[in-house]
Amino acid sequence: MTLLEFARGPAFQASVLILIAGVAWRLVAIILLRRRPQFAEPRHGLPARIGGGAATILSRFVPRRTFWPRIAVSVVLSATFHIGLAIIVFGGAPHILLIHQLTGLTWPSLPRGVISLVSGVTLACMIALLIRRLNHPVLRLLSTADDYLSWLLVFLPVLTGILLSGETIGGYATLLALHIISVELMMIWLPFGKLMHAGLVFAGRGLMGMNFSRKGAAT
Amino acid sequence: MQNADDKGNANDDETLGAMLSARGIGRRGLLKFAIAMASSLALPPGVAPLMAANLAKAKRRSVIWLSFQECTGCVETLLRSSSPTIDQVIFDFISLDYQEALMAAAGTAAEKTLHDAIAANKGEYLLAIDGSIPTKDSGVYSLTGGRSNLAMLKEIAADAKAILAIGTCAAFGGIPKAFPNPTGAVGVEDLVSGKPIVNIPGCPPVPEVLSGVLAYFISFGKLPDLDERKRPLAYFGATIHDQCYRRAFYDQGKFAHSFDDEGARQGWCLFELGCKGPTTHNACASLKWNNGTSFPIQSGHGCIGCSEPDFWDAGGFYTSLAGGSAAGWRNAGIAAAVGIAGGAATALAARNKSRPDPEDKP
Amino acid sequence: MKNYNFLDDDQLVDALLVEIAGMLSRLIADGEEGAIDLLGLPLSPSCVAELERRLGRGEISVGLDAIGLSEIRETGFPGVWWTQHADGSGRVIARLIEATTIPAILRADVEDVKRGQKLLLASTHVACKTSRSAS
Amino acid sequence: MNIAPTPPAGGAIHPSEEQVALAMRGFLADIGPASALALDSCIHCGRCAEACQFYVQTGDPRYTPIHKIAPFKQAYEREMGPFAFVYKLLGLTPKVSAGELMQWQELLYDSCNMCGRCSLICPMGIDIADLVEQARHGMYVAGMTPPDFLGVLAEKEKSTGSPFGMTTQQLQDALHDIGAKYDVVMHVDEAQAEIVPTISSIDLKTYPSSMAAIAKILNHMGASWSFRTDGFDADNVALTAGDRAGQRKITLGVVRAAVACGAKTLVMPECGHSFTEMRWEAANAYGKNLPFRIVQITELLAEGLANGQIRVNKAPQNATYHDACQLSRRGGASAAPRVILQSLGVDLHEMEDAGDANWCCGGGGGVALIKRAQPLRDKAFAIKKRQVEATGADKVFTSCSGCRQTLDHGGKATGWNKEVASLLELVADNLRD
Repeated sequence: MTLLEFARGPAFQASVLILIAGVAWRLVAIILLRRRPQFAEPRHGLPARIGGGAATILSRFVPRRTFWPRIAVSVVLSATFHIGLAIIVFGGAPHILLIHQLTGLTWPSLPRGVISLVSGVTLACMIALLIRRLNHPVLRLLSTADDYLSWLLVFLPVLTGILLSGETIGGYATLLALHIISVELMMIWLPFGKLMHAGLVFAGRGLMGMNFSRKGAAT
Repeated sequence: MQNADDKGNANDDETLGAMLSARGIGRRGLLKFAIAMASSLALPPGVAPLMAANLAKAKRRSVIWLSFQECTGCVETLLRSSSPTIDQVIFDFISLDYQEALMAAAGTAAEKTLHDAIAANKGEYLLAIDGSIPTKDSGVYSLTGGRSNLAMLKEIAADAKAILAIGTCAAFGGIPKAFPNPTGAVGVEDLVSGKPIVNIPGCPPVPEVLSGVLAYFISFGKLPDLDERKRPLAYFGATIHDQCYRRAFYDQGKFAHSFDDEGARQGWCLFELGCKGPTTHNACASLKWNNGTSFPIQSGHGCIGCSEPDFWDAGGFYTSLAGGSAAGWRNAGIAAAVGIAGGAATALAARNKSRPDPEDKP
Repeated sequence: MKNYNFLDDDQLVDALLVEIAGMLSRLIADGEEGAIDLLGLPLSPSCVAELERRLGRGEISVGLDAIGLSEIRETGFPGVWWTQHADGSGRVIARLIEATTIPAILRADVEDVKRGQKLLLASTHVACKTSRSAS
Repeated sequence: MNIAPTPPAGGAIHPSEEQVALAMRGFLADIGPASALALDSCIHCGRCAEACQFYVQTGDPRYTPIHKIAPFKQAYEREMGPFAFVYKLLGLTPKVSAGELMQWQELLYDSCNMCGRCSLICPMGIDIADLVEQARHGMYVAGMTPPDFLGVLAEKEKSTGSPFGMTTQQLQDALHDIGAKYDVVMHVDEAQAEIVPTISSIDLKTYPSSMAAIAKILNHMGASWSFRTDGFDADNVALTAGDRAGQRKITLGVVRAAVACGAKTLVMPECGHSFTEMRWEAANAYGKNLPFRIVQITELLAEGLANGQIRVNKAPQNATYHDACQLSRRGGASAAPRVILQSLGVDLHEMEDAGDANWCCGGGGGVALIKRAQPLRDKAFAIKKRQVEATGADKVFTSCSGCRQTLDHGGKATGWNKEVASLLELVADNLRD
């Protein structure tokens, strides 16, 4: 079995299963914690609260104007990096192909030049974010091993993806295998660390939006 | 090839230069051959005169060709070149002393030829092999004259100057080795050690590669530079993808999505249709087939990666390289159930730690 | 090799012409001959045609018939030769640009000359019909 | 759950192992899906620091809001997280130490107004202010509240029903004295009343005029109303201290008193936290829906102005309005004060970030009751001062006595001459008959 076969076969299957089990575990372990009933008369009805939750999911993508001057660097870097990742994952031809083969869904891909450019920008943003994390006093205080591991596990797929598309070092098969394995490592870690925020962000914002809408508070 | 055989061993002491002159091929022809071979082997053009001079001084080289667990496709391919091509000149340089499919002799006469050739050229002959070698049950699945391929290889390889493993079966085991590999087939390099081996994989291999390797070996007395899989770098150094004339479409993200869509008609990249070009090392895209006429991608089909180890088991021919095999709904369901059960157990344990009542009661 | 798609024909041809000029300067300085194997380069047919056009034709054009036909001709630039070899089936097996005062393949080889001389002498002493058997 | 009967209000002493264990249990006591989700989704982006007045003013990274709950989060990750048992097994989540608890006392109390500005900036939607409140509960049960007013007041409130230990008789007397002094008819402990206003001890002690103002307005409206001395305490210092039992006791006292007189509307005074507590937690403490509604005084005023029950003269003046975090951002009552100011013809010069994104005065969340926190509080106050000055207004209105007091004190400390006034009193002073 070659490295590529391993990456595409057992490793892929194992990482998908770990991802599914881990995500289910984490979500259920949170959802089933003790809840207390709320008896206070809400300011708004349920439809408005659901609307508030949905609105918060969207509105928190862009911070309030008053916060911008102090967090612009953080917002621009992380937004660029996240949008870049989304473009690469959902716009790159090989990725669409994989999704197509797994789910039957497909859509047009972006030109390779665009993906290459976006990959470069994404990589640069990630490096800048790491440097920031290593230097900013607040981030240094907050950062844990999870932060650095998660960074690495996202960085590696981007890096190997760039090397793969340029075929700069090593053969296509080796780079492809490394790229796939790096993604699989990320999938395996996702349920256990901060990468889980990819899903929790929507739950967290939605729940806050609903709770705050209940109180009529600012979201 | 028959020519080479017809001539027998009469001219064995003669140099190749003299022999060719006698046949009306002068030194200009030899130099031209050397130029073509240097080009094919990706050697600098300046090497050609030296190569021609070496060839002129060289003696014909005895070649013993053994066919093991194979389909004769490799031999067919080498014979199918239209005459007279430059590649066939190479057969004037060798003395093909044993080749079961081509030789007139049969039975004990053939056996005798083989033993005579081995005895006469001990340590100097080239051993060419096509087909894989069954190893299961002492190699009983392929026999010649009652002897297993395994035993023959061991014996004949011992006195060879170098070994040419021709075709994917001889090089890597090929289709016989594909799952479930009932005969325990393997390639030559899995059984022979301590001898120079050159693999010329392909199902079938590109004929020009064999010509180039032979010309190099006869000119310089050694094998050309090889990659980590013992393949001549000059022919296997780049992937099909790297040399493909459709590469520009890949770079632009223009892909055929099916064999009859607009992209396919426009000749766009076949990556999505399962082309294995990016992972396949071979010279098809540059040398092409049938005297440079075409190659699979040019005729609209993706590369199937036939020159790579285990190509038969490396996913479907029409499965894109980007694809992976999903875990299946059943396994996914089990994983989700495990996760839900574990998560629920954790949550229930955690509930005991939170306050059951809003009041801080003892 | 990887990025050839990003160069257009003009850029490639210019690059080759600069390389040829470099070979000529070495030829002038110390008599060093040079050659470019065009088949070894990933050039499109249109690019080859453009290169051929830019080089032009010079004073000499020679046909060679040995294991197929070959054409050796000087380009519009003295010392730069366009050499194209085909095999018996007409397929091009080598295409070179050579920087040399005269391509080596045009010179008669000593061994060939020796053989020719024998044949020549033979042809003076015997009848025409028997002289042909030597070939 | 065994809670220390009377936690030492001091807490300056190094906490014992038993206290640490109590804190751990206290931290976990209220964690439900929402808190777990919040704790699980933090990505350590550090943006909350940039919303916090204490970090912005000092640049000290320890004042990063999410860092202030570190021991609380650690307790969760060690004991309750989805994979807590694995981390515990691998020794990746150590116990919270006594020393850490000591260190975090300052972070959880002195340097957090629970103003919720960080909750507004968090890209993950984490309500950090709410987590701080839960973390304070753990500190309280371990007897780790600051050795200061906050702890002392909370204790007194729990045992007597008022932070200042006021008896029913004393309160009745005080209310009647105020009625006499300001010439207002006072309704106290009447058997039936539709509207029941609650009382903030700050008002009682520092701004008695505001009690007169509310009486005057309710009389003007012709309402059936009454103070109830058997359940009046709107402060709920217990809430800010983290005392769940005390918080519940105070809250239920107010609810039962209102139920007893058949109230339809319970009015919360000019106070921030008390509104949050009563509006959203009283029903939960009561265990079912309340038979009356709860409004903050500005909401009642805006409502009365709108339906004509309250009629006012114009009082043109040049002023700005300071939002109480708990009423505007956290309480959803940003609009009412502005309606009132408009009705009175006040020329309102809004501060930068007014409304939802306002900055705390610096005293919220009980910080005003911690003496040693004053230097820090003053730094937060500097923002407010700068913002008020930038508006060019002569006067600052607010509808929270806590804010009013902090602004008064801050103004005095820094020789600031801006007048800080109550919105309630403004209305009371300009009623038109």
